Amino acid sequence: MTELATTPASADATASEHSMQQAINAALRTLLAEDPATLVFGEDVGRLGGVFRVTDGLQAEFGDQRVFDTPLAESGIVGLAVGLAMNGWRPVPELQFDGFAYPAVDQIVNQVARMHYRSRGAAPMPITLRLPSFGGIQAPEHHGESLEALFAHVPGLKVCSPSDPADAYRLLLQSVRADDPVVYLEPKARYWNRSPGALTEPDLPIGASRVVREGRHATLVAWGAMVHHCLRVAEFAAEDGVELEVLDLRWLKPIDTAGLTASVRRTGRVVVVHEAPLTAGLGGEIAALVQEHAFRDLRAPVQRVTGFDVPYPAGPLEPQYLPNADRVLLAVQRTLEF
Amino acid sequence: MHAEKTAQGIETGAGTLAPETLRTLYRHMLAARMLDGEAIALQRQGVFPAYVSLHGQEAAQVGSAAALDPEHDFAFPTYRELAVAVTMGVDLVGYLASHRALWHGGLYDPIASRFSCLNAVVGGPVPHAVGWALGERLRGGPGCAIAYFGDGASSEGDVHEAMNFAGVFGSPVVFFCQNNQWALSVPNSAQVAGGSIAARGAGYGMPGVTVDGQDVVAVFEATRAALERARAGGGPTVIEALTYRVNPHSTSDDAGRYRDPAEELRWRERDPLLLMRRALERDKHANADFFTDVEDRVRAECVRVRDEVSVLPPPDGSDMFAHVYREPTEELRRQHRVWRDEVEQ
Amino acid sequence: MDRTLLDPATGAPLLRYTVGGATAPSAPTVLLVHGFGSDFAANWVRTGWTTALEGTGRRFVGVDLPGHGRSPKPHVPSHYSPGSLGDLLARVLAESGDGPADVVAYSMGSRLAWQLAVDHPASVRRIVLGGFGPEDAFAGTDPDRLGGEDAGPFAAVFAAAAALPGADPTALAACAKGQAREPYRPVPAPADVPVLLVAGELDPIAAGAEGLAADLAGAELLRVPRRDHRTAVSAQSFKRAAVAFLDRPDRGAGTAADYTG
Amino acid sequence: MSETAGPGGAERTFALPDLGEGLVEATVLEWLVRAGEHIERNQPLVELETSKSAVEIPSPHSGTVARLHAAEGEVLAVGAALVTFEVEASAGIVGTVPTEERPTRRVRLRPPSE
Repeated sequence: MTELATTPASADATASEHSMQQAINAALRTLLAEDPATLVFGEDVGRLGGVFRVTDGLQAEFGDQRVFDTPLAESGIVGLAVGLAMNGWRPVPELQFDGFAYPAVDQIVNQVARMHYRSRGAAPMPITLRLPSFGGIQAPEHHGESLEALFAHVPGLKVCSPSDPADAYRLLLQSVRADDPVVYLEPKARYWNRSPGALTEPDLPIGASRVVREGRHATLVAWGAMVHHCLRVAEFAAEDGVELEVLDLRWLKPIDTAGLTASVRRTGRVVVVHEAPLTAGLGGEIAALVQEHAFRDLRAPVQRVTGFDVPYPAGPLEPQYLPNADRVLLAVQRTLEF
Repeated sequence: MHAEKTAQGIETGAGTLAPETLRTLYRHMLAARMLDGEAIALQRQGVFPAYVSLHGQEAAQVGSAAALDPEHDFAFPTYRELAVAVTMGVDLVGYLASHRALWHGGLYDPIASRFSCLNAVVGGPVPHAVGWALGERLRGGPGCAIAYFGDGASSEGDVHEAMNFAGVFGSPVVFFCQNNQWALSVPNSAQVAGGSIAARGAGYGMPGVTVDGQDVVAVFEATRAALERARAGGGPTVIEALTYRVNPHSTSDDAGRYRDPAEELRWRERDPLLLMRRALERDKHANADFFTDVEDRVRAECVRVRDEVSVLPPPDGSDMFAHVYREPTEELRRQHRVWRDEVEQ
Repeated sequence: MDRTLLDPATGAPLLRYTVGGATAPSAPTVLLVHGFGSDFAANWVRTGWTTALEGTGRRFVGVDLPGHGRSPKPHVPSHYSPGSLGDLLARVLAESGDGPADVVAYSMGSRLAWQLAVDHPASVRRIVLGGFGPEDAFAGTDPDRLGGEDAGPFAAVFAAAAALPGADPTALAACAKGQAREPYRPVPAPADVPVLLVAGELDPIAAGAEGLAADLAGAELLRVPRRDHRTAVSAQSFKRAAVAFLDRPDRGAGTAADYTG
Repeated sequence: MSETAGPGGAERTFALPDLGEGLVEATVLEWLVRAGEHIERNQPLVELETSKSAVEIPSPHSGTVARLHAAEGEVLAVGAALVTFEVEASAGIVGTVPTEERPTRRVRLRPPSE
């Protein structure tokens, strides 16, 4: 039978509006096109185009040697990436869901993060592990988790999470082109939202945060889907005459201490907002960095608004687990009243 | 009580290998045996904090490694593959530096040596071999990968995932299991369901070969056949070499707590070096002069390696920071400065 | 499923064909015969015919005629005579199905379907002849000078077919010669085989189809508006007319049904 | 295929594919669907005439036909827009697409006195 060739679904990098799903797809297309050593693989990423369709059309365009399905085994997928990297390839594996990264933690922590160190630099590990992450889509158990603190704690890894389509494009280009392993956390809840902004080359160094809304009364620090949430909260605050700055951290390792400090100098108050549970979450790390580097600029203790120390709950309870607008506003009020 | 698994055959066969090759295999086995002895001594002298002996497994390691194409193939060891390192010409001072605890992965270049870093996560490197082999095939290169693991590691999920991946992808890889009968203190009977690791190949769509791991020629032939098959596009093979860990698991282990010394004695009867020496003499491939000469040369080399590894300087503390990233983070640079200011003397 | 018809004497492949569509044992079979210079995929798959036939619960058998598509390409004109190609088609039907089959054919394929129905009436139930008329397509053509200038009206058809990727111009020339040696004759007509003629309104190759339909007992004719010899193939009205024609019960079908219970 | 903004779902525009054989253009013979019609993937979409043959193009999507970009008889270059579909937004295999509702609030802030 003759199969009709169709042009794969893709985002046109020059178009003015994209979803994050399209932007990441476009970034992978750019990366596959620019470097023949780049390989995209994982469960269902080939014919299906990934469970979130992020790899849609890539196999049709680049062939099943460069974009391929693997058996269902996360540790094997990451182990495969290590061997491919040792043979000169630039692997971009996808683990289907955050909760299924746990079976691969041994390979990620014991092998990916350490092979460069163990080999004294002889074996580079230019692996970018794409991980659909966080909650907000009422998914089943293990399909919504926040692993940033776990991975940020591991020497040898770098960790980032984009908050909007254009930045997702830039961050992925930067992650894959880097010669170190990067865990790239894709906020599932933001896959489908479109926003304007051409897809352009990275303009900030690895580790740089960015101020996505300026304000003078307090800084909200967030990443991933929480950035959009904090922008909404900032609109509420503005109705009350409170001007909140929103800092999109982008990189969770390394953390942009200079960017944090600069924002605290402007506002004197910090509220960290993350989905992950409170205890030993990155909010604690950020609070520590702020008090170490900007103690005298602080007008109030750093506040943390996070998920609770419970497993991510099932769908109907998710809105009560994730930081809502009122909890962030209350934390802001505490800093204003201190 | 477990049933001890012993490979059949009393003497090693000479097969079709040239006498010169047979003598080389013997020399590698002897070098590994003598260096192993030196390493055990170094541990007792306080130079190595610990050491894992490969005594008894020389034929399995040398026979498999000698079958590799040194230009194109790549080996993924665990931590007991000294004889593989000897055969592949790895810098042995750099290799033993790992056991001197100077650097976990050793101080040799794993990429240039085509012998990956020592790895203490047993089973962990096995998927690396599959990835390397897949990468080689994608590139159209001629190389094959060989993954070393033991009967204990065969229980690890990674080994099963790796075999399944290799079966699915048809990757040019040899899964080389040294079944030395004991996973630390646990015998095969309590470790390997079904009793055969080679038999697992069938479930992953690849041939499984059991070979007498004390017979260096048999191991060489089996590995060469698997590599030829892989190189020709025939996909992976699992080889189970039946051998024996004559010594305890490590210099910190007490095998007397879990196994009968008589078993060790029985296996010493099947010492791979003894078998090979007898075969060389039987077939008149080597005379007394050869054995005297090769022992002298190997001993001199072992002494050189022993002496050099003993006096290697400890690594600079800066090295802790040097290799974490290719592009170090600002925070790590800061911590490096803290180390310089507050720790370095 | 791709199959190969072999020469029973030598075991050499004669032509390749595809069996597809509905898999139910009761599914009626349609033999698809393509035109000169085309093949099964171009004539029937890419034009939507196989999908349409499968959608009506039919099984199809699509041949690549010798000299075309995936089939062997002999350079000897005698291999391409309508009689011998008709015999091959009968053998394909015998090998791939049980009982008489319907035939949908186009252009030169229609000429062969006619021959098949005349020579092997037991193999054929109903035939649909597309892009076909009683005029000799090779009239005025010198088959020995196909590549040259002033070779006649068929030369342009030949040139277009020979230029397609994968075409073997020598085999196609042999095919044209083999066909031209036995010009089409409306007599004898297939006995007891209902015929539907379909042609584009703008198809000169099907000139005279009206007269042919009038002369044939029980024949029907559809002219597809605004289509020519090339574009009529994919027309929906062609497909609909063919399916409706093939859907009609056999004369005597009731009796057959009575026999089989 | 390209995607553009669309309320409740995505619009996908299907461009004239390269039908092989070095095709650079094709003529629309007949549309087999109409705007507003819901069609299934692989349902016949359009008949095209190329320099070599007539072909029937099956639909690459299930969805509603939003717009046909060429009239019958019109000649289109490969890559030119052929038809735009409205396809339902896909959430992948699990989870929902979060609604873009404005969040609610109860807490009111008191600005700092400066």
